[in-house]
Amino acid sequence: MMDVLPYLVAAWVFLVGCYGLATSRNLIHAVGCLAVCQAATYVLLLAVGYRKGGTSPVFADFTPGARAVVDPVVQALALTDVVVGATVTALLLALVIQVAKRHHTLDPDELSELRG
Amino acid sequence: MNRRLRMWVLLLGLAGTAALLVAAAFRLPAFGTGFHPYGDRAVHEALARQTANTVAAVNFDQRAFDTLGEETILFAAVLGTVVLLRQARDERHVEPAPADVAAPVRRYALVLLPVTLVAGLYIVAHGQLTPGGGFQGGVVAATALHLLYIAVDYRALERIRPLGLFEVGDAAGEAAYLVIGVAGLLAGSSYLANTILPHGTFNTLSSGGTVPLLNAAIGMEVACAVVVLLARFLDQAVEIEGEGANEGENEGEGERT
Amino acid sequence: MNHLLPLAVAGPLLGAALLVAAGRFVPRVVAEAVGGAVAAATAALILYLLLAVPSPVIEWVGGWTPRHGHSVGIVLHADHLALGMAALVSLLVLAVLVYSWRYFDEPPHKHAGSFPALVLLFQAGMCGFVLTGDLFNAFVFFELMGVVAYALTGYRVEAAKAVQGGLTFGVVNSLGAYAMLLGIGLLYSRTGELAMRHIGAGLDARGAPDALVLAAFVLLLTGLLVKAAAVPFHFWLPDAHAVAPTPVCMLLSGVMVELGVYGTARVYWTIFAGPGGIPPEAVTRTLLTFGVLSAAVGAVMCWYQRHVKRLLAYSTVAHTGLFLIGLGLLKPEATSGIALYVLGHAGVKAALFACAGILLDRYGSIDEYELHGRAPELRLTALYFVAGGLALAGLPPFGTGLGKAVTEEAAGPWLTVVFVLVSAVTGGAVLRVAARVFGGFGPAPADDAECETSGEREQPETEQQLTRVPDTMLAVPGALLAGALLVGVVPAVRAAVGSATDEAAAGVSVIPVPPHWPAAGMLLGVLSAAVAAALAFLAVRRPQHTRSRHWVDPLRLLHSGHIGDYVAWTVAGTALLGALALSGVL
Amino acid sequence: MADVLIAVALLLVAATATAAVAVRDPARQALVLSVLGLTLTLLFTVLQAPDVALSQLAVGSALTPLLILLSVRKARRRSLDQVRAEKEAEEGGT
Repeated sequence: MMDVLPYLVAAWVFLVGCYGLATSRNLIHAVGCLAVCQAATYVLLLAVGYRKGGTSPVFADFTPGARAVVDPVVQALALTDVVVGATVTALLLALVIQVAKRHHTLDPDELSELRG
Repeated sequence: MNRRLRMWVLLLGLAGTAALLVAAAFRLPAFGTGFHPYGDRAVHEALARQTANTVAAVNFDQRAFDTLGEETILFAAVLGTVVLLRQARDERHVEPAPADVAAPVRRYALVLLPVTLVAGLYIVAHGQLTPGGGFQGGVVAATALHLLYIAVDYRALERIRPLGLFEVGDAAGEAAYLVIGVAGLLAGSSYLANTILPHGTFNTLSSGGTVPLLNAAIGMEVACAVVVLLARFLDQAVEIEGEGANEGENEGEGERT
Repeated sequence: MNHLLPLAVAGPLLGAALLVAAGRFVPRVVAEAVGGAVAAATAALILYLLLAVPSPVIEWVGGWTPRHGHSVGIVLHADHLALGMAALVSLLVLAVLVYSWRYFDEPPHKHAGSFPALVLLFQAGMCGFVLTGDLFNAFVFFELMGVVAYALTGYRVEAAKAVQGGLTFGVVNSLGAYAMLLGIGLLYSRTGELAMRHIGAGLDARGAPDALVLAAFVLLLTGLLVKAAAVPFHFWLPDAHAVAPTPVCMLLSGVMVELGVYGTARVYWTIFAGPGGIPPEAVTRTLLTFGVLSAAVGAVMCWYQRHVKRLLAYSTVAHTGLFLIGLGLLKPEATSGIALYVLGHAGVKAALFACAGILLDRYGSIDEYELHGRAPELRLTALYFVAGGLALAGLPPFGTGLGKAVTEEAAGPWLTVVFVLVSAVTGGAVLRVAARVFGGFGPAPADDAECETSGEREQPETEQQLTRVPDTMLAVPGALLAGALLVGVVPAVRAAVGSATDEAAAGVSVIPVPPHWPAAGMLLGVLSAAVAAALAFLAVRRPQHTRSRHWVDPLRLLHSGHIGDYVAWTVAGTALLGALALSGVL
Repeated sequence: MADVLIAVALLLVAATATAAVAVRDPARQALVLSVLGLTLTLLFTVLQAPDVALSQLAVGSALTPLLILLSVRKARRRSLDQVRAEKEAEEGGT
């Protein structure tokens, strides 16, 4: 079970985020759900890079070669991903604030100016 | 589209996607057993260049171009937020009222402020050695300033937060990263090459060639960017009022000092 | 190898940083001039690399040239196709900066440089995306284009529709990007590499594809097709393009959406085309299905619009569908054809948006019904609009006509019918607008705003409603249309595009002769232009009367502007992709 | 032992992610997202990724929830303004 559990958790988090996004009744909540979707990508990346018995790839406290380390590349990718996620969230929230101002609602059901 | 139809489309889609992801999960290498040719090479090259924190080596040396893109996304998002949350013509500024802060809270926050600031700078400076680096340190340092909001009030925060300067700092951090990249090019190697400085001694503060420099550039950009970002959101939440509270039409042109 | 290549990305970024830092001190004219100069310099660099350096230009950023065939760095793989796209991006950015010269009302207080800075960031993101040969790096630039595009779409914060469109765009595209990243994670787990070529080699080394390869393919394509606005991932596009500032629309429709198609092509050719990837039959079935669906939905929705920018947006959906069909055929001739088509379309569509912008800023409306007969004095704009409509319909000798003809020749009779019909309907819709707005032909249509977005009472984007159209705004669409014409008539362009696509798709199959004007294709081009004109004529003569029910109403109701709906369709689209490609791995 | 820790952290992540979606009030969701940030930090730590854990701590459990709370506050203020504006807007027609 442990062999696939991390991957299944990543899949679950992504899907549950999508579900929340599609059924959300509040745009701020929707942006939060998008952040949940993104959490799935961190989990997947780091799970892929993990190595049983490996330590973190930082050699400040032990000599190189002494122990196996986990994959530093996925960690770098996840780091980038965290930053990207935070900035996208910020930008979307800025747009949400403007939507709230201009439409006087945050309920997607009431935003019906763009259709057809 | 009515709610029921949306639900059907969604559930159908989720079921299909779930089947796909689960099938893939069982074909992935068992957790903790994958093989990592790139990762192994990255560790090897990081050590060859005297960078103890291999994640920093990947971020600021081997895949420095990714980090350039990442910082640019941050830069763009902050610029976008500044543009999107600008004071519209039908809005005006109101001065927030000074707030009373309980004495213990004030003391706690004021003690924490310098500690957090120093912690942030420490995290930036040791990026190539220990976990952390420009990004994490920058965020911590930027958060430190906002303890002032908790400790005193919004106006105190505004006094020590010359926004214009932080916006320039944000751009300067981005520019510094780009210019360090060009330096590699001018030195006869290629863009963002980590060959213009000696790589130093393993596990010391000056090791890693340009890694600490890029780290510092990022630290500066991130700290400034987060301050600007939070300032825009705070402005909206605390200061800017819409036409609803605005009695006269032309009060909206309120200039900020 | 050429060390200057990364500057195609770094140059505009440096310009943007400069504009933000100095934007508060310099007057607007200086900021806009600096923006234009940086964009022009980047375009010059890219053209130099395209024309003077032998292809492909490969550069390992940071000097991480591979040792023993392996590297830890990021590779920029700039073959002529990539450089050609980058050149198209840069030239269009330049055109947009000229068009928007002193365009906006007023820049945000103390931030005179923010619009040109955002456009330069957009340019850097798009150039980075086309040039990179590293999958994760492609994701980073994909996100960069996205972030900038959301901000630009919502740029006019006082317009209620603009911020809503920007938000929808942002949410759907971000979701696509995260799906793409999951796909990258899956591929990394299988191959342990990030350079696209090495991933492809890694997959091939493992033999036949399995569920993991399928899932990775589907997730990557989800992200890219969201960007390419293929049905059913397309809902964000009309919402965003109808409301974004006109200069931004020119970039979004002219080239950003096409980069989704480009990314799909690149990912397929480099990663999934080998024996370890997805078999060609499955890819063809998938792309043709999505292509035909997009072309049909786009064309129908385009015809039934009265909001001119939204109409143009749907025509982009339709044409992107045609591009996907051409790509999905996996034939070198078809690939060359759509490359030409993309080039011509970029010029024509950007010019049409530019004309729509002129209408909006001159009359404060972008609604076909409201503008009926109001713009007879804009002769040159009318000329551009008609030329654009005919070019969209595929009239020779425009580049769009050439691309369409070349692709049709490879596509076989049934798909040719799709090409002719779709281009005729979209071109006809544009001609109909031209006839009503500039010519004032036909009776004024009755107003039935039951389930549609009208374009009445829009705020002009310029300082005041224009009384005279500035020369820059008139020169740009002219130049763009001339560019689209050159693609069709200059044989050297044809030959260059042909060899560039052959080189890029070399894995798929080998070939032959440079594309030429096929006789049958020319006739079909004339035919679709004639059908377009006839459709426009009939529509103007017999305006749609107010009807309570109409056969397209259900389709129109799907375009509800509701984020939840769009996300549901995106997830469903992912499942559909999986279902279509499934047989490839069984 | 490591496996047990990882499994626990994973399940915590899955549970908080579900909760973050299920909590429909955005202000409360911000708090749940903050907890999600913490559980992710825990997970990244046991997965031997201290760098990512540190970023996640700074961003996921502090910055993002804070931005969400500020947006909520702004939106709420809007709706209060709105009540007052409603009457005036009637004749003005915004």
